[in-house]
This record gives sequence, C-alpha cells and structure tokens, in this order.
Amino acid sequence: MTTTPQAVRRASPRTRRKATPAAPDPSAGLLPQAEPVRLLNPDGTPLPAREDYPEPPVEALREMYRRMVVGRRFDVQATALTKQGRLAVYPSSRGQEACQVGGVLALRDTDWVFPTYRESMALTARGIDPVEVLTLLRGDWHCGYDAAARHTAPQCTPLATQCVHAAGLAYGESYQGRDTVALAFIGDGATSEGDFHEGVNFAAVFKAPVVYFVQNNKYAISVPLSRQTAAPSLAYKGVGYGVPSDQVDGNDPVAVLAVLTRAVEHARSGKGPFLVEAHTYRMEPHTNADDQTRYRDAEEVEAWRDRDPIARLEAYLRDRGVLDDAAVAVIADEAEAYAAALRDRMNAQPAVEPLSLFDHVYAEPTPQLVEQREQVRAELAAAREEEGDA
Amino acid sequence: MTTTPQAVRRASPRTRRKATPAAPDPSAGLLPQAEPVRLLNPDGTPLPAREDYPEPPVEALREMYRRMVVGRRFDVQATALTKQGRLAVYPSSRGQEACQVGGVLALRDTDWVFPTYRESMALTARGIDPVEVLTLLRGDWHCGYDAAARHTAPQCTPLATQCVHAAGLAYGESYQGRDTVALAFIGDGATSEGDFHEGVNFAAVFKAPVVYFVQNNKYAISVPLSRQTAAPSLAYKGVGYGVPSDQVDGNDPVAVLAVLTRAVEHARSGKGPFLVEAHTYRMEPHTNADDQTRYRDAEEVEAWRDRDPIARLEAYLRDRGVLDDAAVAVIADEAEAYAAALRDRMNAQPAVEPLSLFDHVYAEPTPQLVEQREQVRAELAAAREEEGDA
Amino acid sequence: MATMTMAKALNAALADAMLDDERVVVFGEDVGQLGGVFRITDGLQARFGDKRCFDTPLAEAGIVGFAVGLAMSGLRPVVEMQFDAFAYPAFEQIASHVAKLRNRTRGALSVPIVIRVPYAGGIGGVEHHCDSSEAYYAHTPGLKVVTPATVEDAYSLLREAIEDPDPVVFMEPKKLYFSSAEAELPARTAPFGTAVVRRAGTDATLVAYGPAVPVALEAAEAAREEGWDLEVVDVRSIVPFDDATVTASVRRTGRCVVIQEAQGFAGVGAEIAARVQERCFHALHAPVLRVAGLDIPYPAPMLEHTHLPSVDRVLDTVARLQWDDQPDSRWVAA
Amino acid sequence: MATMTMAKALNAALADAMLDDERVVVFGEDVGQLGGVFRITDGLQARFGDKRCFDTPLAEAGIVGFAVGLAMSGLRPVVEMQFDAFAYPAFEQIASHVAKLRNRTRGALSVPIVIRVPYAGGIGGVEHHCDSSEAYYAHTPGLKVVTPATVEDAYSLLREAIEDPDPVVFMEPKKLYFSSAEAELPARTAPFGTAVVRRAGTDATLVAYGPAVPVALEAAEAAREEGWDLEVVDVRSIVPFDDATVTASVRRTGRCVVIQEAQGFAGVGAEIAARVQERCFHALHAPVLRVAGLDIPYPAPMLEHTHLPSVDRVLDTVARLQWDDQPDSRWVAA
Ligand SMILES: Cc1ncc(C[n+]2csc(CCOP(=O)(O)OP(=O)(O)O)c2C)c(N)n1
Ligand SMILES: Cc1ncc(C[n+]2csc(CCOP(=O)(O)OP(=O)(O)O)c2C)c(N)n1
Ligand SMILES: [Mg+2]
Ligand SMILES: [Mg+2]
Repeated sequence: MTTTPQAVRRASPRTRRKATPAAPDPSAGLLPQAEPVRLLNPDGTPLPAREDYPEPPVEALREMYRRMVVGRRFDVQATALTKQGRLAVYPSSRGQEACQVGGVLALRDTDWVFPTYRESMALTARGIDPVEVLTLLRGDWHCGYDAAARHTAPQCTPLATQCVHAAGLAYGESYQGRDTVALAFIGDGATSEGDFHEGVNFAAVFKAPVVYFVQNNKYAISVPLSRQTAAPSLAYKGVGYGVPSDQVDGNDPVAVLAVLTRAVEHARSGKGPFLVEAHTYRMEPHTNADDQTRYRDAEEVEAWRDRDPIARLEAYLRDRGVLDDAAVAVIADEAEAYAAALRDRMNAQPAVEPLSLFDHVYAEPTPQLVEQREQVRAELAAAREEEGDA
Repeated sequence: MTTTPQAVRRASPRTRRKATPAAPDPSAGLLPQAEPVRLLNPDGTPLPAREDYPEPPVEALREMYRRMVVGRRFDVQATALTKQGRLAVYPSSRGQEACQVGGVLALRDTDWVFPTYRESMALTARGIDPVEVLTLLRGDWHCGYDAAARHTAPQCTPLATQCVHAAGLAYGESYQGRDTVALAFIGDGATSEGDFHEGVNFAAVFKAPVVYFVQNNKYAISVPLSRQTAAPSLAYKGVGYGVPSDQVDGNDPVAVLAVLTRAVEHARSGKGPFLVEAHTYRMEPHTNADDQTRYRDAEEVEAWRDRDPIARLEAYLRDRGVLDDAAVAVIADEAEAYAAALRDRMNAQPAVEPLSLFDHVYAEPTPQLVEQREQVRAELAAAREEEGDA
Repeated sequence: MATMTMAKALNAALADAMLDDERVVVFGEDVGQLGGVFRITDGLQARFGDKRCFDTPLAEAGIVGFAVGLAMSGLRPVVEMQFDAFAYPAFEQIASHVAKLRNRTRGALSVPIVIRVPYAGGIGGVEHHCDSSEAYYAHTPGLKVVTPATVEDAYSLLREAIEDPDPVVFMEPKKLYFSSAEAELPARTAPFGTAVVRRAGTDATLVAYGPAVPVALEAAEAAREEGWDLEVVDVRSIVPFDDATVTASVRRTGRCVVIQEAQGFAGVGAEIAARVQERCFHALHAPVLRVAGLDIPYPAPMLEHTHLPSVDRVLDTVARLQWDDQPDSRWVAA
Repeated sequence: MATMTMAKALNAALADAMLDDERVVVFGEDVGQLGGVFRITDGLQARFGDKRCFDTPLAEAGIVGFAVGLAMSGLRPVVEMQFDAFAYPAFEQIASHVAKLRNRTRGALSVPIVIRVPYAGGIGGVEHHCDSSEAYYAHTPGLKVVTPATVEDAYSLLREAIEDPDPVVFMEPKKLYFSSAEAELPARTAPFGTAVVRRAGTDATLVAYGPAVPVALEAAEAAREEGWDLEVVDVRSIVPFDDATVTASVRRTGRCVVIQEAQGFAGVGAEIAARVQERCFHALHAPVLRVAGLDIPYPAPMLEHTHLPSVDRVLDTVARLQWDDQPDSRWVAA
C-alpha cells in the first residue's frame, strides 16, 4: 500500500480550494413547460398570444384547415375501403389531424419526413397520391410512393427504428452542406423502444437537425400510457439527451403548427434536435381489425369529441373572418371529390407482376435468384398452359 | 364534413371552462442536484453535514476503507498477472474503489448485484473468492462463482443488457414477497445502449426496487463522454422515466456510500428505482491490452491522483481518530497477504475438462450433443493413445 | 372430443399451465385486456389477475430481458412477441443471455422461459408481419425450438415448453391459428425431440414443419393421382431434432423432399437435407431436394402465393426425384 | 510486393476507398483516435479528419440505423461492429431495414453500406467475443455476405464491398488479422460470387471459408501422408454463392467435406452440403460430410481448441468418405 501516503501528500497542498459556487440550473431550456402549449380553447376561442410561440400566419392556418378536412375525408374513406375488402387493414388517425397535417406543413418539400404506419393523413397532406399512400395496405407492394423524390421515408412499422434513420439522414444532409430538416413521427408506445433512445441520442450528440414529434394518443394498441412510462410526460425525456423539448395540445392546430414551426427553425438553425410531445387521441380503433371495446369505453372516446381539432380550427377561422359557410362548403366539396376519386381508383384491381419479386432484392439478382426466377417463370408458363387447356 | 358543425355545437357549452391553474413542477424530486453530492473535500477534510444525505456510521466507513485497500491491491495484482500471462486480459478499476466497494456495502447479502466486466473489485468486496472472480479472464470457464448462491449475476459484457435483468429480478423478488433490492452497475458509455433505456423504463413502470449505479469514468474505452451524451449529466436521464436521480462525487467514499444507502432505502421502501451517477475516473487503461496514450494524456490522469478515493478516506478516518498508522499497516498487510495468496493460487494451471463443454448447454444434452460428445471423447482417447505411443 | 382452433388450444395450454404452476407468468404487448392481437392470451388476465398476465412497455429486448430476470428470481415467464420480425430487437437478449446463461454459470442459473413467436405468412399480412425466423433461433445453441402443426400438438408442445427447464422459442404458425380439429384436452402428444409420421407412404418422404405440414399433406394426397405414395414427416421439434424418425423414413422410401416456408438459403431445411443425405446416402435413389420460400424479403400480400411453397411446387420437385434413376438434367448441363 | 498482415490490408482498403470516393465515411466504436481495438481504422481519422472517420455513441442499433440514414442522404457508410456478438443489438436494423429497404421502395432508396464484423475465435477471447455469426446474415435476403481468408482478398473484397450498390456484411476472421503474406496493393482478386480453388487435388474437395480455410489447407497437406490428394475451395463469397466452382470441383473429386468454424446446426455449411449433394449426386462416392464447431455456446479460451474444427477432426472426417465404398458403419447401425 505504498500509494496512499504519497497520494495524501500530493493531495494536501493543491486541494485546499473551496467547492466551486453552485452553477446555474443545467436543465434550463431543456425541460418542457409544465402544461401543454395551447393557443386556442377547445371551442376555438383564442387564448392570449404568447412570446415563445407566435401564432402562424392566418393563410397557413387556413391551408392547414383545408388539408385537415381533406385528410379526414381520406381517412374515413380508407376505413370504408377496408369494409369493402379493398384494403387489408387501415390504421386510422382520425382525431390526430392537427398533428398529421401540422407535422408536414411545418416543413419544406426538401425536408425529410419519417412517417409510421399511422401517418397516412400526413402523407396525403404532403401531396402524395393517396393510392400510392395505400399501396402498402392494399398489398400490391410495400412502399407505393417514390420515397427519394418525395423526401419521405417509407412508412415505418418496426417501431422507433425510424428515429435513428432520421438522425442519420439529417446529419448526412448537413454534412453535405444542405439545410434539410428531418421530422420523425413517433407514437407514445414506441418511445419505450431502445431505438428511440439511440436515435434521439445520436441526433443530440451529432447536433443533427431533427424534430422528434411524439403523437401521444394515450394508447399503444390496447396498452395505456401508464404502462409505457412513469414520467411526468414524454417531453421530459429530452433533457436526458440534452435536447430541448416541449409539449403541446395536439388537438389545437394553431398551437401544434406554432410549436412545430419553432422546433423546425431550431433544428434548421444548427442548434440540433428538438423533441415535441403532442397530447392527442385517436378516435378510431388501432386499426379496423382492432376491438377497442376491450380496453376503453365509449365515454372516454366521446369526451374527446369536444376537442375535435377541425371544429376547433374552423370555429377560430370563422371568428377571424377568414372562413365562411361558402368557403367551408368548397373545401368540403374538394374533400368529397378527393374521396370519390380515391374510391374509384381503388376499385380497380392493381396489376401485380410475380417476376418483379426478384427485381429489387439486390441491384442485380444473384445467380441463386436468377435460378429461382426461372423456376417461377416456368411455373407461371405451365399455369397459363393449363388455363389454356381448360 | 358532417362532423364539424355538430362537434362545434357539442363543444360550445362544455368547454367554456378556464384552463386549469398551472400545476406544480412535475419534475420536482426527479432531477439531480446541479452539483455532485460531496461530503469530503479531495484532501479528506469534511464538508458541512447535510440533511438529505446523512453521513454513514464510522464503522461502515472504516470497513469501506479496508475493502478499498484490499480491492486495490487485488486490482494491482490482477494487472500483474496479465503480464505473467496468467490472465488473458484484465479491465482494471483502480481509481473507482469508492464506487466498487460502496456499491456492494450499501447492500445486504440477499440483495442482488449485477456487475459488468469492470466490477472485479466489487466482487471481491462482496466476499467472492478472487480466483472465482478471475475465472472469466483466466479463461477456464465463463462465470467462476456461484451466481445463485452469491446473489450476484455473472459479470455482464454485452453492455447495458444487465439493466433489464436487474429490473426483472427485482420485480420478481418483490412479486414473491421478498424485499430484495437489485443494484446494477453500468458505465457511462453503456447508457447510450437501448437496453439501458428499456431496463430503467421497465423498472420505473413496474416500480421494481433497482438502483442503477452509473460509474461515469469519462471514457468508453477511448471514447470520451462528450460522444455519449449532450445532456448536462447522465443523472438527467432519470426524469424521462419518472425515476428520481442524483449525482455524486464518485471519488468521495463517504458521499458515495451515503447516496447509495439512500438510493437502496428508496428502492427497498417500495418507491421504485433510483438512478445514481458517480463522477469518477479509471486510472489504468481500459484493459491491460489498451493503449491509452492514443486518447488521453498523462497530465489528465495525473490530475486525478489528487482525488484518490483511498487517500481521501484514509485522511478523513485518521482525522476522525478511527484510523492510525498501526491500523493502516494491519490493513496493508492483510491486502498483501490477500494478493500473495491469489498469486500463488493463480500460478497453478487450472484443470479443464473438455467433455464438460456439453454439460450445461441444456439441462440434458440433446441427441445431437450426445453424438458430438462421443466424437470428442473418441478424439481425446485417440490423442491419449498417440501420447502413449510417443 | 371437441372441435377447436389451434388458437384456442394454445390459450388453453397457457391457462392450464398457469393453473398448475403458480410460477407461470404471461406478459408482453397487448396480452392483457386485449388478449393478444391473435387472442392467444384471451381471458387470462381476467381469470388470473393482472399480476399473472400483464402488458409491458413496448420494448422487446426489455420483455425478454425482464423475463430473464424474472426467471432468475424463480418464476416461469411466458412472453409473447407480437409478430416474428418484432422479436428482432430482442435478438441480443436471446442469443447472448437466454441461450447462454445456464452454460455461462455451469447451471447455477437457468432460464426456463418460453418465447412465443407467431411466425410465417399466408395470412395476407404486410411487411414485417410474416417472417419465418426459426433458423435464427435453431442456429443458436442453448435454445430449444419447436413448432406445432396440429391443434393437439399446439397444446401439448406449449405445455411441455413451459415445463421445460431450458428456454424454448415456441414458433406458432399464424396461418394455422384458426385451423380447427377434433382435440381432447389436456392432450399430451409426442415429447420434444420427436418427429411424427403424419402420413405413411412408400415412394418418397416429405419432411416438413409448422406451416409447411398442411402443404405436404395436401401434396401427398394430390400425388396419388400421379401414382406416388408419399410419406409425410412432421418435424415438430427443430431443436432437439429427431434424426431417428426422419432417417428411418427416408431409408424406407429412398427419396426425400424437405419443405419449409422460410427463405431457403442456410435455413433449417438445409440442415435437414444435409443430415439426411449423410445418414441415408446408400438408401437414396435421388438427391434430397428442397422446397422453400424464395430468397427474397417476404412479399406484399398480393404476391405472397408466388413466394410460398405450393402444392404444385412440391409436386414439381417430387417429379424431379429421378424416378427413372436418370440424373437431373439441370445439373448435368451445368 | 510487400509482406503485410490482413489487418494492414483492410486498413489500406479503407484508406484507398476514402481517397477514391469522398462519400465514404467510416464510423463506429473506438474507430477514431484509437483506430479500432484491432487497429483496422488506424490513422484514418488523422489522415481524413474526424468528419470522415469518427466515433459514435455506444449503441450498435444506432450505428447501423445512422448508417441507413446517411446512405439515404447519399453517403457510403462503412461501420465497424467491435465484435461479432456486439452486432446483435443491431439485428433488427440489419434484418428489417438494411436488408429490405431497396426492395421495399422498389429501388427508390438503396443502402450501400458495409457492416464490418470481426468474427470467430481462435484468439483466446472471452465469451461474446468469438461468435461465428455469418449464418444469421447469410439467411437474410437482401444482404451480401463475404469473408476473406487471404491478405489480398481482404483488401480486394473490402474495396468491392464499399463499391457495391447493396449492403454487405463483411466478416473478418479475427484469428487471421495478424497473419501476413506477400501482397501487391491495390490488389483486385476474384469478384463477389466467385469461389477460388486454393489447392488443386484429385481425391476429395474440402470446401471452407474464412477462418476454416487455413485449417483446410493444413489438413490437405497432412493428408498427403495418408495418401489423399485433397482439393481446397475457398468460398469467399457466401452470398452470392458460387455453385459453379464448388460443383465442378466435387464432380471432379467425387467426395466432399464442408468445413466451418460456426456451430454446425443450420449453418452455412449445411447449405453448402445440401447444394452439393443435390448438384453432384451422381458424382458422389460418399455423402457430403461436415466439420463444424460444436453446437454449444463458444467456449472459454482454455477449451476453445476442443470446439474449433482441427486438422485432426478434418482428417478423421476425410477418412470417413467411404474410400472402400462401404456405407458408414455409424449410420448402418442406426
Ligand atoms: C418493434 C415492434 N414491436 C411491435 C410492433 C407491433 N405494433 C404495431 S403498432 C403498435 C402500437 C404502437 O403504439 P404507439 O407507438 O403509441 O403508436 P400508435 O399506434 O398509437 O400511433 C404495436 C405494438 C411493431 N410494429 N414493431
Ligand atoms: C453491446 C456491446 N457493444 C460493445 C462492446 C465492447 N466494449 C466493451 S467495454 C466497452 C466500453 C464501455 O464503456 P463504459 O460503458 O463507459 O464502461 P467502462 O468500460 O468505462 O467501465 C465497449 C465498447 C460490448 N462489450 N458490448
Ligand atoms: Mg399511441
Ligand atoms: Mg466509462
């Protein structure tokens, strides 16, 4: 034990200094506000304007209203298509329109969106052909739209994995001198996955311009938020990564757009990622195949009707005098036409080409795949012959 | 768009209520203090006593000193054994003695410890035979001690995975009516792994009695903390799980034991997990095989000598009059004897039985393994014969 | 005797196991009030309480690692992975801990847990919901891997899996969940490590497991028209594997086709083919052939039938078993 | 011509690739200042700056998922998994995204990334540091899987992997890192999808890859004393696999032993054995035999030699290739 004495000797002189004076609160600027940001009351009457989250221009809000109305009509139509067997399954986001549309309106077309299976409305709001949006659920291929051209990743099913992709994409873009922002949608349940942790942390460490947008709709299929976290709210996860965070009333379209706009500016200005938690609610079952009566009662759902984001924004815009019956009717007609066109196009059975299964496994099929393709080609030919004979 | 009007109508009457008054800060009691808890100055002189972390009984501190001294001597010996080729590799924790010993002293024998490869000193401090502690690194088997009997999981190499095991074990124990606490050691780097996130979150949601004890020694092999997190400190991760957290000067043995004691009480009293971050430093390379000159300079290491935890505690205990030259000498001799005995026993080549490879893959070997065991048995017999002939 | 679905038999196995052994706890995503997306845990929470059957945070590594800890405390966890591909986040916990803990500790600790994995396709599921992942587990020493193809096996193998002292990855063929059959519960069929001849035949042996078994049986029926009398062996227990039954059958018939739904390359079918040709070389009139899924990511619903081993594909392959004892022209060419 | 280690050749391949293509970025754990625990990235950060070669947070799913995002932005990430078993946390990212993204998007997005995995044992490493994990990747459609056994192949295959438009899991046999040979860089050897005959022989074919290749060559040398002239085929490219070269060799020799270090059950060797017996049935004088690691978790250092395919084990197996054209007594009994 020779080290101790000398260590003590060494220690003595230098360490008589006082403990450094208490530093300022290190979590300052990283914690969310205790209450979700709100700019409109549920009935659409405005709350006092606030410094931190200036209200978006009214034209933007009007456009937001339009896309929310069309989005909801699309969503209702998609659910109807499942009943007619045109879609294998459909996860509705009715009730989450403010988040779905706000998440997209806050971005430029050159920014990247990382949607989940829940984000069909966000995709239509982004201007993606609704039939291409539904390709995955219709079952003729996986991703129906051109992800590269639309700067929109394929809808992600393996939960939270997109959080890491968004960090990488955003960092890669800035690394190459582009001011792209990536916005990753994620659900409340998915925040429990390790990839949420790793993704947000990578974004924070590399100061990647990402907005992590948590739509806390209170359920992961049947599992309530209380089984996902014991935290005061999901927005409190940000500080653990050094990521500024805030929470917003997800059914207040004005607040959602205001908060996301600031979050996107924060990211684009090189300050790194921002975490937003929106408190919202899905009015429909998890998917058309889900039986929600097993885990929540009608009253709970009913109560949320009072917080309908579309009614809320409509009331406000009418109040502001930028929306009247005529305008509402025009938008409603547009939504109807949109849905009708979708219905018609979805009635046509899509053409699928079995041999295309081999086209994109690799840039060039391996010899083994070429062999298998020949086998399938032969099977198809034989089948056609039989049909011919028949 | 039939829903909107009626939604508005419904909305109006019920939603005239005011926004609820601002709630108290939801993060209260979950955030760590801005400065690491410290009860001794680096030179061992005491700081003012504090309400939140009462000083542990002096006998406990004296015992802590003893185990730290023996532990360091063990650690030095183990490093020496690598030079003699008696150990394949050894990750030293010299400099982290306060954490290694404090983490164990705060627990009962019936509590469970989840150590990493770094925790050799914690294991010896727990009274585990040092040769059994070194079995893994000597290479005659994986885990050398009886994990069940010692309530000590095998040293965990896949980083952060033990965080989840600790949550499960602790929950399972309380589920069965036992008041066991689990303490999981984890490094600063490993907090970046998804399993840290999932483990702490499971513990929080199930209120499992776990203490997550992060030894932040500033490096993950060569990677500095700044590449692991942008958070003010790792202790700020707790609030995101609703887990109370604090940070402590990991080279202040009195503070480490005080903080861990409170953390363990918190867990045992049914309040759920507690997260402790200890700021410390490893004085040796990551392992004997590591070349630390590639990532940190000698001055940095030197500076930490002034914060030697053993010297610090020794000075304090001498000051308190519970330790004198004679007592120090006795403990030093004990440590020498401990190391000498270890050296001798490690000089003997351990007996290994090739056929034992098949004994514990399953409770009963599969027919395939029986077949393979017979093949190996035949090979060994043949080899013996050849030797015989030779 | 009552007619019931495989889903119901699995549910009954869980209920009976929980009844017989207090240590059995069932958890995962949506297994509580919802009863699982396939309703395999239906009613368990209501019957046994939310401490015996409960929902967890949404994190598969967490679920499996939590089960490891619970097992260390003396419990017998049965966890559900919601779908095959959603077990991948738990791969490290499965490969590095579940499979190895007993061995690492020389038996001081064991991991008697069951990881239930609804797997394979044929249900029109979208991407990530139809993977056949059995080979990943079968290739990992320390795990047992079983998969039922009948209603009674579903019950019996699951009961045995829960009683087994070792970790069992229990692969449930989704497309068979709602297939029903007469079943007498509590049924106890052949134990782990036993393959079963589902159909006796003399001309060739079809070796299959899980979702491929019904295909094999259908093909054997259809083959009669072609004048082939095919034997069908249901592997049931991938690890441990029953060489004796498979080998005996192929020695009798002299020809063998191995059928699996998973992509073929380095799959379980490759292992079976390799074992059979080694053990039956002198009895074989033709090479052991394989019918497997294509070596592609699982296709979208409208294309899955092209991917899945079909009765036609099996028959085409049987036809290549060199009945004329002439070499396969495809390879002579090469 | 200069003598160099495989480690140096890999390092040179990374450096040359970074020099030739600005889009190439190298990252992972300890790959920066430290140059990787095996020094494969030694000097890259100093030479190309800490934006081209950098350390990341300690999270493998994060590393691989981050690479996916970087690839989407147009870069060419090369990531290092520090050891085989430490790639398991990234399994979901690899199986569900890296392997599938091109296919899911009909080629709109691709993932030209290289995942470097130091694998296998023979270096006295402790648990979790010596797994042979190649089969997990080879069984996953959408991934290419290659593994060098020579110094020049290490350079050439890594360069090709980085240039490849598809994701490549690049398996580096740890025990060969510091084996050295004469090498002329920049070497370009046979491309992906090509196996190479390392030693010509007439009596039997030993098929091996990665760490098993030197064992096969040594065994072939030793076999001369026993009077056997063995051919050795180095697979190199597991996916895509070179049937032509392997099949041609076995047709010439009429006997085949497949050697792999990984646990045998459902490994790559099973696939090779299954393919060979199907394609060479009429040329085979004996079943295709396999020599593989035992079906156990990788053993502690002092016991690894019992686990690893040894020259003796290979020779014992060659001896069982029915040189007298008599059935293998072990199976006749059964
Ligand atoms: C890794 C993984 N595990 C499980 C699932 C199955 N799954 C699909 S959606 C879902 C619930 C997700 O809940 P949340 O994240 O809150 O999103 P929401 O559906 O509410 O929008 C689950 C468990 C999955 N897709 N991926
Ligand atoms: C999942 C996983 N990835 C990588 C490694 C390799 N590795 C071993 S120790 C280490 C650094 C760990 O640093 P930290 O968590 O700070 O603990 P420390 O070694 O400093 O005590 C790494 C990367 C591992 N063991 N497990
Ligand atoms: Mg949700
Ligand atoms: Mg560290």
